Amino acid sequence: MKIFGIPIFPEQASTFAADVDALYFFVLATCAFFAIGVAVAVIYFGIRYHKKHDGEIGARIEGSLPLELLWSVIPTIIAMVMFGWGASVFYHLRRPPAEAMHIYAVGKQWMWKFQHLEGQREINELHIPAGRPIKVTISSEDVLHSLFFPAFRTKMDAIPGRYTELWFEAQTPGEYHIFCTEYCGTNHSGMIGTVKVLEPAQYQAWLQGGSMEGTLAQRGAKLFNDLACSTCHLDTGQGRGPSLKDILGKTVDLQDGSSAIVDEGYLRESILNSQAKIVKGFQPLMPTFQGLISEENLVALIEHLKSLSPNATTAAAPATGAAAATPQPAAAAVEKK
Amino acid sequence: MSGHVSPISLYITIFMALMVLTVATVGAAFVDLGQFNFLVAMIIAGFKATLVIWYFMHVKYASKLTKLTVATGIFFLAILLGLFLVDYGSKAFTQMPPFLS
Amino acid sequence: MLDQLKMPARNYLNNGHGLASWLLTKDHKRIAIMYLISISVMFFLGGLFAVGIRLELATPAGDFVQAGTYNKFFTAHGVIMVFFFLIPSIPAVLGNFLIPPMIGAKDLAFPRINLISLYIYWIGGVFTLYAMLSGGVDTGWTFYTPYSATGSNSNVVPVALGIFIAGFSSILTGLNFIVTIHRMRAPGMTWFRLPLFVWAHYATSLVQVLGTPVIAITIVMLAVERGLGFGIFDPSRGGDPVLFQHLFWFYSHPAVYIMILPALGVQSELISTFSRKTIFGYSFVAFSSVAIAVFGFIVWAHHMFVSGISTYAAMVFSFLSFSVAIPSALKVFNWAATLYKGAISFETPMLYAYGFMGLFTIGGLTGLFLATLGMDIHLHDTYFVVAHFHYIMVGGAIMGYLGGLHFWWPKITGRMYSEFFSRIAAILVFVGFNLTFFPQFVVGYLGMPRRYHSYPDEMQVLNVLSSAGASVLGLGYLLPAIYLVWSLKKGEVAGPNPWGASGLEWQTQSPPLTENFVEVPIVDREPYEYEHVAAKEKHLV
Amino acid sequence: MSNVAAHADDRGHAHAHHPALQHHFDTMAQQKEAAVVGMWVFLLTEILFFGGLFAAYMVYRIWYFDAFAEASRSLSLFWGGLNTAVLIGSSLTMAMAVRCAQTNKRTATVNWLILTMILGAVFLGVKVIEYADKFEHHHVPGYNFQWAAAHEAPAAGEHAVAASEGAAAAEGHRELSLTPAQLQLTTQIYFSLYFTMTGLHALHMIIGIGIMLVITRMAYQGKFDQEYYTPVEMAGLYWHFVDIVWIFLFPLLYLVERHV
Ligand code: HEA
Ligand code: HEA
Ligand code: HEC
Ligand code: CUA
Ligand SMILES: [Cu+2]
Repeated sequence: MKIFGIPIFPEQASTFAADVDALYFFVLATCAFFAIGVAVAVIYFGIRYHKKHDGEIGARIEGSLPLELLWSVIPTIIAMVMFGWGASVFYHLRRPPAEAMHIYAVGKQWMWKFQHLEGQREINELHIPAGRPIKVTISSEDVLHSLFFPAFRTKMDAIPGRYTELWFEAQTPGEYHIFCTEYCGTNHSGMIGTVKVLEPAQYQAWLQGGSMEGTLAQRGAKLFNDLACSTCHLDTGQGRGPSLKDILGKTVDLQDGSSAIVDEGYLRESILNSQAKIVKGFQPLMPTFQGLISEENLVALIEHLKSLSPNATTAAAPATGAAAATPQPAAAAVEKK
Repeated sequence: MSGHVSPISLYITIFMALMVLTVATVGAAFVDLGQFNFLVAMIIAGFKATLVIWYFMHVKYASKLTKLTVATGIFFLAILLGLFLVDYGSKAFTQMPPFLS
Repeated sequence: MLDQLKMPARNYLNNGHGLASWLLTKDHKRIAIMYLISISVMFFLGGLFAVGIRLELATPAGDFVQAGTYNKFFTAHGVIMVFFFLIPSIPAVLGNFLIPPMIGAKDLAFPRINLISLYIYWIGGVFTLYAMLSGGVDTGWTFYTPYSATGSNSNVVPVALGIFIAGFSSILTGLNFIVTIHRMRAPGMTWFRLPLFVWAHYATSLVQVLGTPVIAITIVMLAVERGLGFGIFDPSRGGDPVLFQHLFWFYSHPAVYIMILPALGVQSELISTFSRKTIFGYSFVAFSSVAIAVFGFIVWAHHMFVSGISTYAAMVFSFLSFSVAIPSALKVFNWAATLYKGAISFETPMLYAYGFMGLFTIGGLTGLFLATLGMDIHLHDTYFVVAHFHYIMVGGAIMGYLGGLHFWWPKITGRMYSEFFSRIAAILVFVGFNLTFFPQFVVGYLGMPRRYHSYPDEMQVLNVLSSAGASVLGLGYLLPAIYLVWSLKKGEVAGPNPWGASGLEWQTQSPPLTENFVEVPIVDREPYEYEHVAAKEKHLV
Repeated sequence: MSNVAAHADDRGHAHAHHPALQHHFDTMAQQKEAAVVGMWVFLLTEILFFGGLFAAYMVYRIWYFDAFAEASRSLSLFWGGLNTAVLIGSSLTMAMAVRCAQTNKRTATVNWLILTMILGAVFLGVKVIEYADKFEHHHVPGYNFQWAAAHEAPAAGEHAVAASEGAAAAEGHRELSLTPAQLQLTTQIYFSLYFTMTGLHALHMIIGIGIMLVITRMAYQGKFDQEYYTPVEMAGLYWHFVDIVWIFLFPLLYLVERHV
């Protein structure tokens, strides 16, 4: 729900969403009733019984047992209704149906790794079919995390040394947030992702390896995940490596004070021999992928990186194959600073 | 105005009782009572503690307020341990750490 | 009439001069003043970190400070505000100052322990601040394991030990109050003649005495794990990280009642005084404080609904959580009823009392959302929780504290502050507060997680509102710091009872004598009787 | 409470203010009651302080019962039993010290206090012996922790006896559900708790002995009489409390499962 284009209510994308929201509106209405009731009473008394002259004192009313009973019994009853309703929703949330499809999630500082039974692995991205109950078994490799799908109204902590689980049934295809909601260290806020709810048919296609019919850039995107590039290069810029979004055509400042314009050659060099040019403000952490990535894959990767910069295609020089692997400082680097 | 002075013989008796109970705990530990070993040990320890509190610490002769304070301590300790058990007692059957199962 | 009022020649402020007469004093009133100064410093320090947080969150990208720095900000903010500001605030300042005169005693039962607890507080504060400034910690104020036991940095232990030390200050204050209230009441001051402020402090002290040792032992366990390599909470050594959460919340949930109960006590005094009417249902309000304190100990795991506790335990604790709502409801309704047929006036303290009424109610009621199981799954660790607790702690406890401070300021210093500026400040605080934290309910339900250094773009507008509100709020807090200090020299002389209040503390001079009273008063009246006061007031005018 | 003022008058007539009466109290009785209640409230916090540890102990004992049983058998019943007796004895001597203070026997008070401190020191001495033994067997949690070493691979001849005893005991064991690797992990939890609990208990005893040193000096100087002996009584309460903690620690740590 949006007001003036600002979302003020989360999307309802799972079967729980309606349940939880109904509960929410019930509690909201009850609480609003009490809050507004108290406010109105207090303001009314404030005006009606405003002190009129010095030395005036209030009437001596010590209290009233019936009233006390009334306003402790009524809230008690209401509270029990809230508890009962909340508990029943909760019970439902905690009992995955037996036929649920099974997915594993592993939390790790600072990424979510998902694994489908069919073998697909994803990082910070999860593809699921709509209209099927899905059970996610959660564990952690290091500290506490918490897997949160706001659009599905469910979350569960990831606890090292133990398995926990949650389940949901997504209904509306679309893309929704995944958040980590248990504080887990520096990049806690970078531990986010997207859950992609697909139509069942689309999901089957995706399972069959979307890369087959997928474009090069899509294959590159997959590689970007499979080679774990995405573990360091987060779009938010908070990974261990710089964000690669909209990077093409930009001028980057390097550690040694010089700078370079990003083109395909620079990208390639950065991948194959990352130590050659260290981006300012980062550690030389990135492994060299020389010999680890086949040419095809390299191309796909670069294609993917380019696709991350939709507005900058014209600025990039054409890929020059192997030649580009050698540094081109004179051509590309423009002294600045 | 000074507090109640207990006879020395009482102190000696309590001391002897405590020693006997200590021997009893150790003895009980060597008898296989299954689940009840722990219970017996705790009951004996609780009894010993009561003797110390009641006679050595003069709670028997102390004001109601002091007695209430002691009771409060035990009550909240019971809340602490009891409600821990609400979670761990119900979890133990369902979820052991995986590296143990 | 104003000319007749003079500052009393002899009072606790001029009974001894020089630093030593303060640092070595055993007078509960001077100790309270030193606490006042210390916690004010801590409040502004904690507020500064809040400014950092809100600046960062003004834009979705993490651009103002780095993620690690941001995490240290909210940790410092939480730790300072909770352990070094709010927990000592009302008890150590107003409680310390007022409990003895309210019950007709010359001092607390253990004046030396009172002074020691101030020093302990200072040591703990210096310890924590030093560790925080020399590198900081980024665990959040909750110190969850295993991150705090194995991750983060080695400042965890010194900061936690600082909290451990400060905890003993809190314990000793509570111990002192309990014994004082039991054993030092003036003749005729029966339990049911005690001001509700004293009842509230009695309940608070119970929590301090019973809860704080558990956080102390938890910190010891954390320290031996981190420092000596013991295995207690670390799962890689067979430990259970959730155990830490149980132990932590066994203290920290009751601790929220250490923060709010004294404010509830202040509220009762304000509502009664400014409607010149006895409290409606005195004994219910009095016992509800104790009930909140006791029930507060059986609900802690409502912070852990998604942390892997058993489904059964979650149900039990959710059920129990609603038990605290009933005594709280009693209080709210009784205050409202007190206003009925009162003689109400709106001096600054009453403005705060009105603000408190609304904000505490909203804060408490949103606590019910969180206690409701199905919903907490969605709301846990989102900004909804942040909004909930700021509504109670800032909107409730700080409003209560400021209301109390304005109410008793003439008693403490003997002088009045500017009524004009203080009303402006009260309104600024109310408006700024709502602007800051109301949007957080919305953004919380939308799903924005807490402790996030950056967030999705679509949530920016609500966050900008919040940041804007925080600046108004900051201004609202800055004002009192100025006009209250100003009043010390230039304020009008207040006289013993400027508000026409009924408590025993108003029957002695302001500022009081070191012994509080010229002779031990003998109480022969019920609490909150305004007939006598009004008669006197007329006489004066 | 209502006739406090009257009390003050009574006393004023009877004899002059006792030198130990502080200005904000009306009577010695009020002052003493305040101290006793204050001390008990303090002990209340101590109960909850150890309570947190007991809670942790309880949880792991449920989870890792076999490891706890196994590890607890490695403690020496002799030393543990001896210490229990010593501590109970010291409670008796402490009670006697208070009694002598009550009845205004100065030298006897001092002597009983000294005896109590000696017994406390004996207890701590035994603890040192036990701790040293743990160090030797790598039973101190941390990076050098080794569970198996103590039982399976005795380093030298002197351990042979212990080892054969261990083996004999092992035969009688009901079957353990834990592998050596799991034992290594979970016995460490036991020892972590063992050291934290006994360490904090020992720390309390050291503090107690410190307090008693001061009080013994005061008693020696004749600061107490049957009107005013509150410090002795307070020290006594504290010491008895420490004794009670041990009364629970002993079965919890030494007697988890001895019958096999
Ligand atoms: C002063 C502080 C304070 C106070 C008083 C409270 C009071 C309450 N709190 Fe709050 N709370 C916090 C401070 C406080 N809280 C903090 C700091 C956190 C977060 C900690 C962290 O994770 O960092 C938190 C988190 C928190 C959670 C965990 C959320 C989560 O992390 O998922 C829950 C869940 O149940 C909760 C519930 C409650 C309840 C039921 C009350 C009740 O006591 C409220 C009672 C009051 C009322 C109900 C209002 C008055 C009543 C009426 C007007 C009548 C109508 C009543 C009925 C119809 C029943 N709180
Ligand atoms: C008593 C407790 C207390 C108080 C008073 C406050 C006061 C404030 N808090 Fe808080 N807060 C907590 C306790 C408290 N907080 C806790 C426990 C947490 C959780 C920490 C954790 O997750 O570990 C938290 C977390 C927290 C967050 C969430 C951070 C996150 O999860 O990422 C935010 C975000 O907006 C926030 C904001 C504020 C603001 C704007 C104020 C304002 O009320 C502050 C107003 C004060 C000032 C502004 C300073 C004084 C004024 C000046 C110096 C004048 C000059 C300034 C200006 C004009 C701007 N706080
Ligand atoms: C261990 C972390 C890590 C991994 C894995 C990693 N990188 Fe990097 N990457 C970095 C860091 C750190 C930098 C910045 C320092 C530098 O230039 O070497 C960087 C820089 C880059 C740059 C230059 C960016 C700029 O702004 O100029 C590109 C392009 C790049 N990486 C692509 C990749 C690709 C493609 C992969 C996967 C095949 C990958 N990285 C895997 C850490 C990593
Ligand atoms: Cu992972 Cu937060
Ligand atoms: Cu709580």
